[in-house]
Amino acid sequence: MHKSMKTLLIAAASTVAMVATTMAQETPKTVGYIVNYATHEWYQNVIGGMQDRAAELGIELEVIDANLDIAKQVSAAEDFMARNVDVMIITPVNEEGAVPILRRAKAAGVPVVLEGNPVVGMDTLVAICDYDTGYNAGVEAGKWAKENLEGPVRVMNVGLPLLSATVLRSNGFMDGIRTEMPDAELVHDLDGGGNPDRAQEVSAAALAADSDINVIYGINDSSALGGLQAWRAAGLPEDNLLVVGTGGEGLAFLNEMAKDGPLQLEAAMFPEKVGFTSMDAAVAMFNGEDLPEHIVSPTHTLTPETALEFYDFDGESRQINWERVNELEAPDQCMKYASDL
Amino acid sequence: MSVTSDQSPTRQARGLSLGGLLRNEQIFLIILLAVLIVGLSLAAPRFMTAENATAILHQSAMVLIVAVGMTMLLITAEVDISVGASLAFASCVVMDVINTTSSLTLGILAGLAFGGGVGLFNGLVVTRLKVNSLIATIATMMILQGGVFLYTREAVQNHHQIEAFSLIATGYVGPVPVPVIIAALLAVVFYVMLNYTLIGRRVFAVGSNPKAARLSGLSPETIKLVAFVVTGILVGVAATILASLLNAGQPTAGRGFELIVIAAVLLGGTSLFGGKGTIAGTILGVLILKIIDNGIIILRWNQDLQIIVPGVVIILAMFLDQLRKGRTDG
Amino acid sequence: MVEAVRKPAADAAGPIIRMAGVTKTFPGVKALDDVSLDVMAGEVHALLGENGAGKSTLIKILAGAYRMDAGTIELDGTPVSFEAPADALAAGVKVVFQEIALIPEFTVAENIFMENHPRNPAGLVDWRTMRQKAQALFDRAGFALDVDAPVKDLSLSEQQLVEISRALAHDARVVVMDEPTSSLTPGEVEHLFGVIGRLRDMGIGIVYVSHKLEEIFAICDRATVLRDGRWVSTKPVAEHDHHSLIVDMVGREITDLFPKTRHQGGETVVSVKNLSTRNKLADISFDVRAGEVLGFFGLMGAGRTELAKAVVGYDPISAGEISIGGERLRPHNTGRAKALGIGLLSEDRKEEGLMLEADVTRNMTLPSLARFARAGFVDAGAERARAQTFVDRFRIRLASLDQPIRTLSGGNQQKVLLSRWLMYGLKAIVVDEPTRGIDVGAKAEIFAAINELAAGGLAVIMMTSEMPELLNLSDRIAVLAEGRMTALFDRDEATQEKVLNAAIG
Amino acid sequence: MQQSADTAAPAPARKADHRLFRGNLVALVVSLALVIGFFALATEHFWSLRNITNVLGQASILMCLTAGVAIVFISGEVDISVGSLVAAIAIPLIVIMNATGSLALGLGGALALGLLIGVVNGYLSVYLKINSLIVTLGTLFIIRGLVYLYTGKRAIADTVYLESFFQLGNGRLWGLIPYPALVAFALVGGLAVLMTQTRFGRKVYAVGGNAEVARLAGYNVRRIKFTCFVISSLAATVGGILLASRLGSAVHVAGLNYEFQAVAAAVLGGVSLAGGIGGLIGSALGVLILAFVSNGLGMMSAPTEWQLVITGAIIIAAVALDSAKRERA
Repeated sequence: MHKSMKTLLIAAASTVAMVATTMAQETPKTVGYIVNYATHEWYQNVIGGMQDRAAELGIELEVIDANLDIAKQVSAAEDFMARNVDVMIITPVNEEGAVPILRRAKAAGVPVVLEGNPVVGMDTLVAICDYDTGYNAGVEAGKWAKENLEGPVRVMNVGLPLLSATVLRSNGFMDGIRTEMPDAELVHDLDGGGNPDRAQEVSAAALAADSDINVIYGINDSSALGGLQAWRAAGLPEDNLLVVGTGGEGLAFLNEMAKDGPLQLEAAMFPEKVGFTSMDAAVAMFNGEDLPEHIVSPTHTLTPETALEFYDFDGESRQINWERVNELEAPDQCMKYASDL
Repeated sequence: MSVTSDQSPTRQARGLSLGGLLRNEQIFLIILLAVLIVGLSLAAPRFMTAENATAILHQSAMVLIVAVGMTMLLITAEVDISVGASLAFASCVVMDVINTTSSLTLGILAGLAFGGGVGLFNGLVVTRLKVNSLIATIATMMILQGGVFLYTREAVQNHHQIEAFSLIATGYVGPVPVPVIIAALLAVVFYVMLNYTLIGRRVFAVGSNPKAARLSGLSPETIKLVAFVVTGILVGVAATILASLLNAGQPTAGRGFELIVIAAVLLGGTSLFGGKGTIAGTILGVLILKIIDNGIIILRWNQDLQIIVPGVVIILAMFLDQLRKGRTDG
Repeated sequence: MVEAVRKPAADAAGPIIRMAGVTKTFPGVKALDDVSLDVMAGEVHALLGENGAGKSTLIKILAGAYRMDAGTIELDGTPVSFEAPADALAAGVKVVFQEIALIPEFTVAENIFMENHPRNPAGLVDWRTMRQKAQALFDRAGFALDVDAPVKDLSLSEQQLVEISRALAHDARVVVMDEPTSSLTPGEVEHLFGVIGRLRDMGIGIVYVSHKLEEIFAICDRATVLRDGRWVSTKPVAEHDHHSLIVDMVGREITDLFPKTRHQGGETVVSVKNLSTRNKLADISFDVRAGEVLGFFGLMGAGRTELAKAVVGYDPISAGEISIGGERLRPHNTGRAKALGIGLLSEDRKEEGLMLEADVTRNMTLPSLARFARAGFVDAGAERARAQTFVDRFRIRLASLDQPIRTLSGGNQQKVLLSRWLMYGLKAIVVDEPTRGIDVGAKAEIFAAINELAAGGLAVIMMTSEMPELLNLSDRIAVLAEGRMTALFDRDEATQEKVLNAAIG
Repeated sequence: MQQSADTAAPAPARKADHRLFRGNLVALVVSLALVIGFFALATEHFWSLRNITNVLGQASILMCLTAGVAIVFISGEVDISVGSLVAAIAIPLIVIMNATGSLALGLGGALALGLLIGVVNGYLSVYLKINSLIVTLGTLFIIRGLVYLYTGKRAIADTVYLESFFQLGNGRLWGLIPYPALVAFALVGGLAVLMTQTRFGRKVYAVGGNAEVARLAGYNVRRIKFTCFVISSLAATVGGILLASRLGSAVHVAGLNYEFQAVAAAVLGGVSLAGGIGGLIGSALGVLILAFVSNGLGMMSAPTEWQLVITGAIIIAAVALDSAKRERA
C-alpha cells in the first residue's frame, strides 16, 4: 500500500506551498517521532504518512512509542536527544506533561514539532482544527437531520473529556448542529474512554436509561461505532438514527458506511495527511524557517458517497487518494482552540 | 462457613438464627443487592424498567462468563490476571478466522482454542515451572498485550458479514439477550459441576488442602491445570461475544477486565486462599458491581465514581467478612 | 543413660513466678481450669501431663502468647499482666518452644539478639558487639556454636541451644523448656542436662515440660501434674515414684492402653528394595506381610516421615523400587499408589490431612469419591450413609456429619482420617505418628483400630518416636538412623535399649 | 569478619543475610552487565555516557516505587496502590506550589498525602485485618478515581515555573548525573541501610520470615507491618514528586500500571512474595535491568509490543529459575 502511495506523494508534494521552499534547502538527517500510542490505527496512519514523506526526502525517521505512558514520553525525548536527532516530532500523551520536554529540547537546541495537541511553550503545532471538524460535521448532521429524521434532534455524545481536542470536537458538533436545528438537545454526554468496549458499555447503560435519541456523535470512530453497537445490542430500530463518526482513522468507518446503515456522516481527519504535513514542518523547522504557531491539516465531512472519492476501499484495505485530499483547503486559523475552553 | 454446604443438598443441622444469617455471605450480598435496587429505583425512576434490567444483564453477561471460571480457579487457590489481555487477543482471532474461512463454527472454535491455549500456558507455567500464579499471569498479560499487536496492527474488521455472527451479542430470544442466556447456562453448568460432580469436589479438595488431596491420590497440578484451561476457554466464549458486540476484533479491548472479574468473584465470597467459593456468590458479585456501574450512569453522576465505588465495595465486603470470621472464631 | 545432676533447690524467700487460678477456654473446649504453678529460683520444676492435659496452653499463657480468661500471675509477689510476649520477656520469662522459634535466614548471633540488637552510637545495628556478646555467652554456657552460621544450617539440638542462649542474653529468671528432648539424641540429651544444671546454678528457675518420666527423675526438683486441664498435684520429685506419677497423669492404670495382640503374617504385601531419596534416605529395603504391623523407630531427623512419604508415592525417589501386592509402584505418584492399595495417615493432620473448613463427610470420602459417582455426579445420599457407618463403627463423636471438621477434637479428627482410608479399602497403610496430639482415651481407641486393621489382613507400617507404642504394637521393629535402616528386630528380641542403640546409629 | 556496614569488605565465608550486599546479588549484577553489554554491541547509540545516565534518570521513579513495594513484600504483605498514589500526590504538590510559590510547602503537601495513603493502607490491612492485596487493589481504584474526580481528568499545570522544581527531575549534577537518579539512589541506599542495619529493618525481615516467631520475640508485628505500608507510600511519594517534576504538572493518568512494573521488578530482583526474603539493592537492580532492556529495545527501534513480550518472558524465566533453584536446595 505504501509503495503505490509513493507515486501519488510525488504529485501531491508540489501542491503544498511550504514543501516547495523546503525542497530547495537542506534536509535533516534524522527525525525522531514520539508517538503517544502507536497501537492505535490513527497513529499508524500518521506514521505511515510520515514514513513515506521521510523516504521521499531521504530522511531517516525513528519512532518511539510512549504507549500512553507520559513518563515514557519524557524518557523517549531524552533518548532522542542522546542520539542527536535533528528534529523531534511529538504527539503529547498529555498537554501539560510535555512542558518540561520542550524546555529541555530548547536547552539542547533540538527543534520540536508538535502533532495533535498544543503545549505551552511550543513553536509550532501540526493539527487539524478539532472544533471546526466537529462544527462542520454538526452542520452537515443538522442538514441531514432536517431531511431524514423525525422529531426533535436528541444527541448522545460518546465523548472523551480526557483530552481538550476531543472536548472541542464534541462542543463543535453541538454548536454546528444547532445552526441548523436550534432545538437540538444533548441528552447523553458520556465518557466513552475513546475505546470501543468502554464506549459500548457506557452507551448501553445510557440507552437503557433513555433510548429516546436519534443522533449518536462519537469523538472518534471507536466511540461512534461503540455507541452504534450498544444501540444494536439494545435491539433498537435503526431507521430513525444518524451516527456521526470522527477521524476516519481506519477501516471500520468505511466498512460501516458500505452497509449504508445509520453511519451517514464521517468527519474525516486524514491521518496520513497529518503525518505528511508534520514531516514537512520538521524540515522547515530544521531550516530555521518562521512557521505559524498552528499549521492546520485539513478535514472534511464524508458521506457514504463521497467517502470513496477520498479512499479506495476494497473491503480489506484502503488507499488514500492524494489528489483529492490535497484539493482540500485548510483554514489559517481554527474557530476555537483549547485555550478557549 | 463450611465449604459449599449452603448449596449442599443435605443441609440439615443449621439453625436459622440471626447469627447464622449473618454468617451466610449470600444473604448479606442479597441484602446489599436489594438495598441497591430499592435505593436506585427511588433515586432514578428510569432505573426500574425492563430495558434497563435487560441492559444490566447484558453488561453482566461477559463478566459473569469469565467470572464463573475465575471462581473455579480461585477455589483451587490460583488466579489469572491475563484474562483481559487474552479476551482482546482472542476476539481478534475469532474475527480473523471467520474472515478467512467464512465459517462461524471455525471462528468460535479458534477463539475457544486460543483462550484454552493461553490457559494451558498459564497452567503449565504455574504447575510445572512453579511460578506464583499472580506473577506468572501478570507476565502472560504483558506478553499477550504485546503479542496481539504483533498479530494485528489494527482492529480486525468484519469482512464476512455473516448475519448469525452479529446475533451472538445483539440477538434476543424472546425478551432475553443471547449473551445473557449463554452466561446463565454456563453459570448453571458450573454451579452443578462445582457442587454435585466429582470434578467439582476435587476442585474444592485441592484448594482446601493440596497436600491432603495429593495424599488421597489426586493430582493437584492436573486439577489446577484444568481450572486454568477451563477459565481460558471461557475467556474464548466471552471473546466471541465481544467480537460480535463490537463487530470487530479489538486489540485494545479488555483493559481492566481482569480486575472487574476478580473483584466480582471476591465480592461474591470466594477466598483468595482457595477452598471456598460459590457460583451464586459470584453471580451476586457481578450483578452488584454492574448495578453500581449502571446506577452511576443513570443518576448522571460523575463516571469517575465507577472506579471508586467498586474499590470501596470490595474493601467493605472483605471487612464485613473479617468481622463475621472474627465472631465465629471467638 | 542419664546422669543425675540433681541439686537441692536453692533457698529463696518466695517463688519468682506464681500462677494461680488460671483458666482458659477455647471454643468448645475448656483447656485450663483453675490451674496453679509456682517456680522458685534455682529449681527445675517439672510440668507433666498427657497430651491435651493443658501443658502447652499454660506455658503459652506464661509466654504471653495466649491471654488467660481468669487467674493471676505474680512476679516476686507483685501481680503482673502478660498481655503480649514482650511483657513476659520483660519480666524475665523465656519459653523455649518445642517448635523452634528462630528465623532460619538469620545468623546465630542475630537470632540471639533478635529482641534487642546492640546498636552503635549512630543507631545502627552493631554487628561486631553482637557477635562478641554472643561468643561471650557461649563461652560462659559452654556451647560450641558458630555465631556467624545461619540458623537454617544448624541441627535441631544446636537450634535449641540458640534458643537457650536467647534466654541467657535476656537475663531470663525463668526458662520454660517445652519437651526439649523430643528431638535430641541421648548424647545431646546429656549435654542439655548439663546446660540445665548450669542454668540452675545461676539461680534461674526452670520449668521442664515433658512426659518422659526418667528425665523427670534425673533432673527435676519438683513436679506439677496436670490432667484434662486441671491441676492434680505439686510435690517434690523425691516423693514420687513412676507409678505415682503415672497415676497422677492418667488418673487410672494404663495397662489396658496397649492391647498386646499378636498378628499372624500372611503374604508379602509391601516390598521395598534399595530405596533412596535425594535428600535423606539411603538404600532401604524391607517387606511387610498382610496382617502384620511393622514399626519404624527413629529419632527426630532419622527419616521416618520421609520414608513414609516416599513409600506412598508422595515424595520422589532417586533409586530403588517399591511393590505393592506384587506390582511396581510406577509411575511414582499417589494416584498409582492408591490404585495399588497403599495410603498414608500423615503425622501432620492440619497441614497434610484435613480440609479444615469442609465437613466431616467430605473429609472422610476424599479418596473414595469416585465410588459414589455415577456419570460424574456424586450421590450425596450414598456418600453420607457410608460415612455414617464409619462414624458408628469408630464411635466418632460429632453433632452432625455436616459439621466442619475443625470443630472436632484431635482424636475424632484422627478417626475420620483413618476412616478415610478404611472406606477406600487398602492393602497396606502407612501410619506416621498416629497418636500425636491425641488424648489418652482416644489413643487407646486408635491403637485398637490399628490392631483391628492388622487383624483384618491389612499390612501396617507404623512410624513412631514413642517407645512404648513401638514395643507394644509392632510385630517387627525396624530402626532408622540418619536415613538408613540400622536394625530389624522381631518383637520378642526387641528391647528399649537395643532399639535406642540402633537409633543412635 | 562480619563488617556488615562495609560493602567493600571481603565476603565472609558463610552467607549471612544482613549484609548490605549479598552473594545472590552477583547474579543480578552479571545479568545487568550482560544486558548492557548486549545492547552496547547490538545498537549504535546505546553505549554513550549520555544514554546510560539518561536511563538512570528514567529508572529513578520506578526505583523509588519498587523500594517501597519490596519492603512491604519483605514484611509479608502486598502493596499495589502505588501506581495511583503517584498521580495523587502530584496534585497537592502542584496546587500548593502554584498557590504559594514555595517548593517546600508543595513537597510537604505531597508527603502529607502520601503519608495519609500509607496510613489508610496500613490501617485497613494490619489493624482491620483485611487482606492487603484486596485493600491495595481497592485503594488503587479509589485513589485513581478520586484523582479523576478532583482534576476533572485534566492535568494541572505548574504555573510558577520554579527552577528548583524543574531541576529536581530534569537537571544534572555537573551536567552529568541526573538529579532524579541521585534522589532515587539516596532513597534506595537509605532504605537498604534501614532494612539491613537497623533494628527496625531486622524486625521487618523477622516478621516477614515468620510472624509468629517475631511475635514471640516480643515484636509488635502490627506496628512493624503498618510502618512498612507507610514507608512504601512515602517512597512512592518521592517517586511521584520526581515524576511530577519531569512532567511539570500533575497528570491524572501518570503512573498507570506502575504497580505491575514495580511488582515485576521486585520479584525479578529476588524479593519473595512469601515475605522475609530479598533486599532493596536486588530490587533496584531488577528495576535497572528492566529499564536498560526497555531503553535498549527502544534504541533498536523495537516496537512496544516486542518490549512487552520480552519483559513478560524475562519475568517468567527469572521466577521459574528462582523456584527451580529453591526446589533443588
